Amino acid sequence: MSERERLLDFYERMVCCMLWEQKLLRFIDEGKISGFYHAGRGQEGTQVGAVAALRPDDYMMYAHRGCGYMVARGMPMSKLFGDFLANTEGSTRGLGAGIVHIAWPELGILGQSGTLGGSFPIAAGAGLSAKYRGTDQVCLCFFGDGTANRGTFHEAANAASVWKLPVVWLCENNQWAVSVSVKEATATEHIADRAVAYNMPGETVDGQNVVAVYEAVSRAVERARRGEGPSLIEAMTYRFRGHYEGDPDTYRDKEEVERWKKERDPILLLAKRLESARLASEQDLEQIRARVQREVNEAAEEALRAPMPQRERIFEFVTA
Amino acid sequence: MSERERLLDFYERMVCCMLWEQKLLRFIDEGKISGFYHAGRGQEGTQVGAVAALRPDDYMMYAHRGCGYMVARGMPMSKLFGDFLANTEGSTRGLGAGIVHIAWPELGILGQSGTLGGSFPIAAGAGLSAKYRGTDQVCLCFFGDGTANRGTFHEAANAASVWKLPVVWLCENNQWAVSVSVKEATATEHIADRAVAYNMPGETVDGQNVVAVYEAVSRAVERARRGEGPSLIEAMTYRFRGHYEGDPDTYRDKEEVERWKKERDPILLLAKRLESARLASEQDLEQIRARVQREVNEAAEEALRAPMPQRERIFEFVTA
Amino acid sequence: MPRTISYTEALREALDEELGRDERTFFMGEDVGAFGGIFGEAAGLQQKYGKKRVFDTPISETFIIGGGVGAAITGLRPIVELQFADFVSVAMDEIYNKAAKWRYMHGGLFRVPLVIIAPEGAMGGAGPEHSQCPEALFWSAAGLYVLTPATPADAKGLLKSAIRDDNPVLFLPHKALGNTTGEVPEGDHLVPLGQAAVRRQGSDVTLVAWSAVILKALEAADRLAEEGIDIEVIDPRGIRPFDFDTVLESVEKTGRVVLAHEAPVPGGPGSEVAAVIAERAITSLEAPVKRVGAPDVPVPQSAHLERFVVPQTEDIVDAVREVTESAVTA
Amino acid sequence: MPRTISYTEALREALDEELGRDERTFFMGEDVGAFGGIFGEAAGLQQKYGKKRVFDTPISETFIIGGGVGAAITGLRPIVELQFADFVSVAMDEIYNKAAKWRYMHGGLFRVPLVIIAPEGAMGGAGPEHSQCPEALFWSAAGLYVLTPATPADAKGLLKSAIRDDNPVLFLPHKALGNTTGEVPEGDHLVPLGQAAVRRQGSDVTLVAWSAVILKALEAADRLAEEGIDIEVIDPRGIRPFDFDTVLESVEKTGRVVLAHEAPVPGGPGSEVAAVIAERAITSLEAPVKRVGAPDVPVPQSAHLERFVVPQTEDIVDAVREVTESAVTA
Ligand SMILES: Cc1ncc(C[n+]2csc(CCOP(=O)(O)OP(=O)(O)O)c2C)c(N)n1
Ligand SMILES: Cc1ncc(C[n+]2csc(CCOP(=O)(O)OP(=O)(O)O)c2C)c(N)n1
Ligand SMILES: [Mg+2]
Ligand SMILES: [Mg+2]
Repeated sequence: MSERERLLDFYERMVCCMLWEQKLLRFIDEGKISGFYHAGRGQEGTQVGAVAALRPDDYMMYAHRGCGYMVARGMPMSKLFGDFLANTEGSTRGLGAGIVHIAWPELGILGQSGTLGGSFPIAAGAGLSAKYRGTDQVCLCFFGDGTANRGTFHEAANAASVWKLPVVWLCENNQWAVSVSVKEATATEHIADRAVAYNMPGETVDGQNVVAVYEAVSRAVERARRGEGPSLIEAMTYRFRGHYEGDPDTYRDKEEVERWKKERDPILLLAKRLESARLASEQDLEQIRARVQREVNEAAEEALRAPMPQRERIFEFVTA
Repeated sequence: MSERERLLDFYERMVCCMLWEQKLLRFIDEGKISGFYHAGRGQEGTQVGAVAALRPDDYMMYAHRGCGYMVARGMPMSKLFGDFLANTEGSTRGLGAGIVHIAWPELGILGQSGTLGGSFPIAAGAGLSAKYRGTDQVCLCFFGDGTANRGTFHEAANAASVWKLPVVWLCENNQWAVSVSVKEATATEHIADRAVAYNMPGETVDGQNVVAVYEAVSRAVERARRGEGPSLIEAMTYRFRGHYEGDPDTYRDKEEVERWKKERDPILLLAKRLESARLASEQDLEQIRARVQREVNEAAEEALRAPMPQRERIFEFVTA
Repeated sequence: MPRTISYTEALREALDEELGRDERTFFMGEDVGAFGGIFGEAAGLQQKYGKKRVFDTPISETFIIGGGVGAAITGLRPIVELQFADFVSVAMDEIYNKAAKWRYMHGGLFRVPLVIIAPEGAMGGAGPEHSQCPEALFWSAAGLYVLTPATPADAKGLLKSAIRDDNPVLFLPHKALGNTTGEVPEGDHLVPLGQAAVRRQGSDVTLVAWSAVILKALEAADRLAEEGIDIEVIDPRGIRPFDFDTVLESVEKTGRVVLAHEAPVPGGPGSEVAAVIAERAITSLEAPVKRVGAPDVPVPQSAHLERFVVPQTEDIVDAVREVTESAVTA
Repeated sequence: MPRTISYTEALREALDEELGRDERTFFMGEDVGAFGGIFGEAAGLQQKYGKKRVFDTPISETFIIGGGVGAAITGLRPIVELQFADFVSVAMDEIYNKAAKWRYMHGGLFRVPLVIIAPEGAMGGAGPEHSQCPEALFWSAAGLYVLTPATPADAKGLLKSAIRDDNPVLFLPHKALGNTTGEVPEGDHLVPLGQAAVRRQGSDVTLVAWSAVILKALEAADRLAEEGIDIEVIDPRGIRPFDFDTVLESVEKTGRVVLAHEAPVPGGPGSEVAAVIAERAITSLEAPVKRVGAPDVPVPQSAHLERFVVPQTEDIVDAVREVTESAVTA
C-alpha cells in the first residue's frame, strides 16, 4: 500500500466509525434501542490506527468505548446494528449484545467482559493459545485508563511478559473514567509508565494521530509476532461525548471538551494532513464520506429488516 | 539506643524468632500440633529488621513465613504457642489460628489473609484509616515474592500511592513460591522494579543483613509518617527449610540451600559483626541465647498448661 | 410525620444523616464524589461533607472492599460502593472470606463495621453482568449480613441500621426501584436487621418475595383478592440474618407457600427458604412449595428478552393459583 | 479389568491419559510442574509431556482462570488448577461471569472447553480459607458444570469426561479422599456428566450425600442396616447438571430423605435439592426433609474444633433416625 492509500484507508475507516455511530445515535433518539451506549466519537484515531496494524487472523479484545474497534476491523456493520436493535441480524443472533458482548470469531473479535478488566486475562490466554499452537497470531487488547487499575491487569501483564506471549496492551487514555479524572485515580503520570513493572516496552503516543498509533502498534505487533513478548501502548485521547448517552457530563471542563473537539479531532486532523500534503482534495474526502454514508445506511436498513427473536431465544447457547 | 544496644537488640530478637520456632518444631515432631507450618528460619534478618522500624502503635500485616514477625514485635510467645496448640492460651482464644490467623490488636497485629494477597487491600485500608484519623501511624505489610503476583497488589499499591497512604510494602523475596522460582513467575528481575508503576520509591536490600533492612524500612516508615506516601522494599532472603514442614524440597538445588545456610545466616552474620567490632563476645551472645531459651521454654510451658476449647467455641465471634 | 420520597432519595438521606452523625463513617466508591453516584444515591454528599468523607476510588474493587475491611478493623465505619452488585464476583474473596470471616478467624479480636452498597437487578438492557441479583451467593457467608430493601422506608431505615451495626453488611438496593416512591418517617428512622415485614396479611397463601419482586407480589395479591384468594405477602428484607419465624408461622397458618425473586430459581434466595420449610413446616403444607424466579439462564442483554427472564406479576399469579389448586393429598 | 488405586492416582491417570490423547489439552497451575501438584495429582506429568504441556503459573488466580477461558475460546482445551477450592472466590468473576457465561452472552459463537480443578474440603487444620466446599455457590452458574467426585473411579471417569466436554467444568476433588482407594476400570474409563450414582440400594430412606460425606453415609447405612433400616445412598456427583430424576424417584419410593454434605447447611448443596423435593415430591414425603452439614460458621483452624464442624457418621445416623421416627402426619 502506498502512503496515500494507507492514509485514505485510515480516513475511510475513521469516517466509517463516526458515521456508523451517528446512525446508531439516531436509532437511540428514535427509541429503537434499549440499554446503554458509550459513544466513541473522538477516539477513532486510536481505534483505527491500532486495528489497522493487525492481520485478519489476529485476535482482538475491544473496550466499551463505541464500536470503532469492530467497524475498523471490518465486521459487517449490519451485524453491529443488529446487536443494538437486539434482533436476529446481530452477531449474537438476537440476544442483544449491545456494546458489551458483540463478537465475530472469523475476524478474531473475541468479545468483551462486562466487568471492566475481565478481558485482560482472557487476552493473555488468547496469546498463550497462539504461542502454544505455534501460529504467529497476536492478540490486541484495548482498555481504558480507568480499567488499567483493575488487578487483573497486573496478573495478565506479568504472565504475558514472563512467557513472552504475543499480546499488545493498548490503553485508550481518554483521561476520564466516567467522572473520575485519571489524575485522581492513577499514581503515575502515564499508564505506559507501568510497562517497566512487567519488563516490557511502554510507549505513549498521540491517540488523535492515527498514523502515530498505527506505527507504534505495528512495532508492538511485529515484536509480538517475532516471539519477543508483549508491549504496552498508551494512546492519549479524549471522548467527545458523555460517558454514556444521557450522561450530564458536568464533571469535565466545558472548555477542555471544546478544545479537544476543535483542535484534536482525529478525523479533521487527518483530513488536514491529506489536503495539505495534496494527497487528497476536499472533494476526494467528500466522496469517501458519501460512499461510507451509503454503506452505513444500507447496513442500517438491512439490520432494521431483521425480526426480533422469540422468547425461546433465552434458552439457546447456555451450554454447548 | 546506642549502636551496640541496637545490634544486641536485633540479635536477641532474631535469636528469639529462631528459638521460638525450634520449640514449635519440637511440638510438631511430638504430634502436639495439627495443621501446617511454614518455617521462617533464614528470614529473621528481614522480619526483625523491618519490625524494629515500627512504633508500638503502628500496624502490621504479616506473611505466612514463620512467626518472626510477631515474635519480633513482642507479642507474648505463649499466645503464639497457644494458637498452634489450638488451646485457649492462643490469641484467637482456642480457635487454633495456626500461622494464618494470629492477631494482637494492642500491637497493631491485624491478622493475615489465608488467600495470599488478600492482605494488600486491607493494609491499604489500615493506612487510609490512619490518615483519615489524622494519626501518624504506619502500616507495614509483608508479602512473599510469589504473592507479589496477585492482582490485589496492583489495586492496593495504586490506591495507596494516589492517596499517599502511610504504608510500607515489604516483599520478602526468598526466591521461591513453594516450588516455583521467582525467575519463572516474575517478569522483572526485582520485585522492587515494580515501584515505578505506582510512582513510589522502590529499593532492594540484603534481607540477611538485619541492619540494612532496619535502615531501609526506617526510611520508608519515616517517609510514610511524614505523609509522603508508600514505599516498596524488597529484601533478598532465603528460607532454610522446606515450604512447609514435610515438604520434600526436591526442587531447590541442595548446594544453593547449603550455601545460604552456611554463608548467609542472618543470625550468624550479625554475631560475626558484633564480635569482630568487639561489641559483644561469644560469651555475651551465649548469655543472650540462654536467656531467650529460658523465656521460650517458660512461654511454651505456660501455653501447654492451657485447656483445649469445648465444642461451643465454634459458635463464638461469628458476629459482633 | 411520614413524607413521600423516592427510594434513591431515601438512600441519600440515610447516607447524609449517618455521615452527619458519626465522624468515623466515610463513603467511597466509583463516581460517588462530585458525580453523586451513578444512580444519584450520593448527590450532594461530597459538597456537604468534603472530599475527606466522600470520595471517588480507582476502578479497583478488591481495594474498595478490602480497603474497607482494613479501615473497619482499625476504628472506622466505612461505607463503600460497588457500582453494580454483579461486581461482588470481582471482589468475592474480599467479601466472602475477608469481610465476613475476619472477626471469626481472628478469634473475635476485631469488629468489621463495614457497609457495602451494591445496586442489583435488571433495569432494561444492562445485560448479563450488570443485572444480577447475587444475594443467594451469600447464604453461606457466616459473619455477613445481606439486605435487600424493597421500599423507600426500608431503603433508609435498613441502610441506617446497617451503618450503625458492628458487622459487615452487604446492602443491595434494587436498581429498578430507584424512582419508586413511598412514605418514609421523618427523623431517625431505623429498621431492625433480620426482621421480616409482613407487607399484606392474608390467610390462604404465604407469598415470600424479595426486593423489586415485592411490588409484583402485591399486585398479584390484589388481583387474586378479586378471585377470593387471600394472600399474605412477606418481605424478608434480605438473606442474613433471616427471619424464619415469621415465614414459618405464616406457612403454618396458610399451608401454602410461594417464594418469588428475580434471581434464577436454581440457587436463588428461595432455595434455602424452601429447604427450611421442607424441614420444619412440612406437616403444615397443604400444597407443594412453589418458587418463582428467573429461568436457569444468564440475563440477556436485550430488554426485549430480559422481560422473559425477569419474573412478572403474571408468573406470580400463576404460581399462587397452582398452589391453591393443588393439594398435598390429591 | 478393574485395579485398586488411590483417588489421587486416579486423578493423575485421567490427566495423563487425556494429555496423551489430545494435543490441544494442557495443564497449568501453581506447583503442577516439577513439583507434580501439591497433592501429587500431577506427579511426573511435566517430565512426560514437557514444559509446554504442563507448567507452573505465577500466583495469579484471575489469570489462571481467565487465561484458561482465553485459550479455550481460541481452540485449546485447557485444564487449570486452583490450589485450593476456596480460591474460587479469588477468581469468582472469571469463573461465574466469564467461563460460565462467555458462550451465552456472545450468542453461542464460542465454546469454552475449560476444566478447573480445585481441591476442596477439610483436611485437618487447614483453616477457614483452605477447607471450604464451595460447590453450592455455583447452583446459579448457568453454563458451568460442577462436579464432586467421591471415588477413585469417579475421580478418573468424571475428570476424563470433563476434559472431553465442550463446556466449562469446575471439578472439585476432595482433599481428604486423596489416599482412599477403590477399583477403577482399566482403559478409557468415562463417567457421564450429570448422572447420579446409586451407591447402595435401599427402600426406607433416601440418603443423598456429596463427595467425602458419601463414605460416612455408607458407614451410617451399614450401621443402620443392623437396626433394620434400609437406606438408599445416592451420590449426585456434583451440582450442575443435576440428576433430579434419580433423587426424586428414590424419594418417591422411600418417602424419607436426608441430604448430607460437608458445606454449611445454609446455602449448602442440599438447599436446592430440598427445595426441588418440596416442589416436586412433597406428596411422597412421609417425614420432613433433613439436612446434615456444617453449622453456620466458618471452618476453625484447629483440627480439634474442625471435627465439630465437619459432619460425622454419627450425625448422619441421627438424622436418618430422626426421619424414620417422625412422620408427616404425626
Ligand atoms: C469491574 C467494573 N467496575 C466498574 C464498572 C462500571 N464502569 C463501566 S465503564 C466505567 C468507566 C471506565 O473508564 P475507562 O476504563 O477509562 O474507559 P472509558 O469509559 O473512559 O472509555 C465504569 C466505572 C464495570 N463495568 N466493571
Ligand atoms: C491466593 C492464593 N494462592 C495460592 C495459595 C497457596 N500458597 C500458599 S503459600 C504459597 C507460596 C507463596 O510464595 P511466596 O509468596 O513467595 O511466599 P513464601 O512461601 O516463599 O514465603 C502458595 C502458592 C494461597 N494460600 N492463596
Ligand atoms: Mg477513560
Ligand atoms: Mg517466596
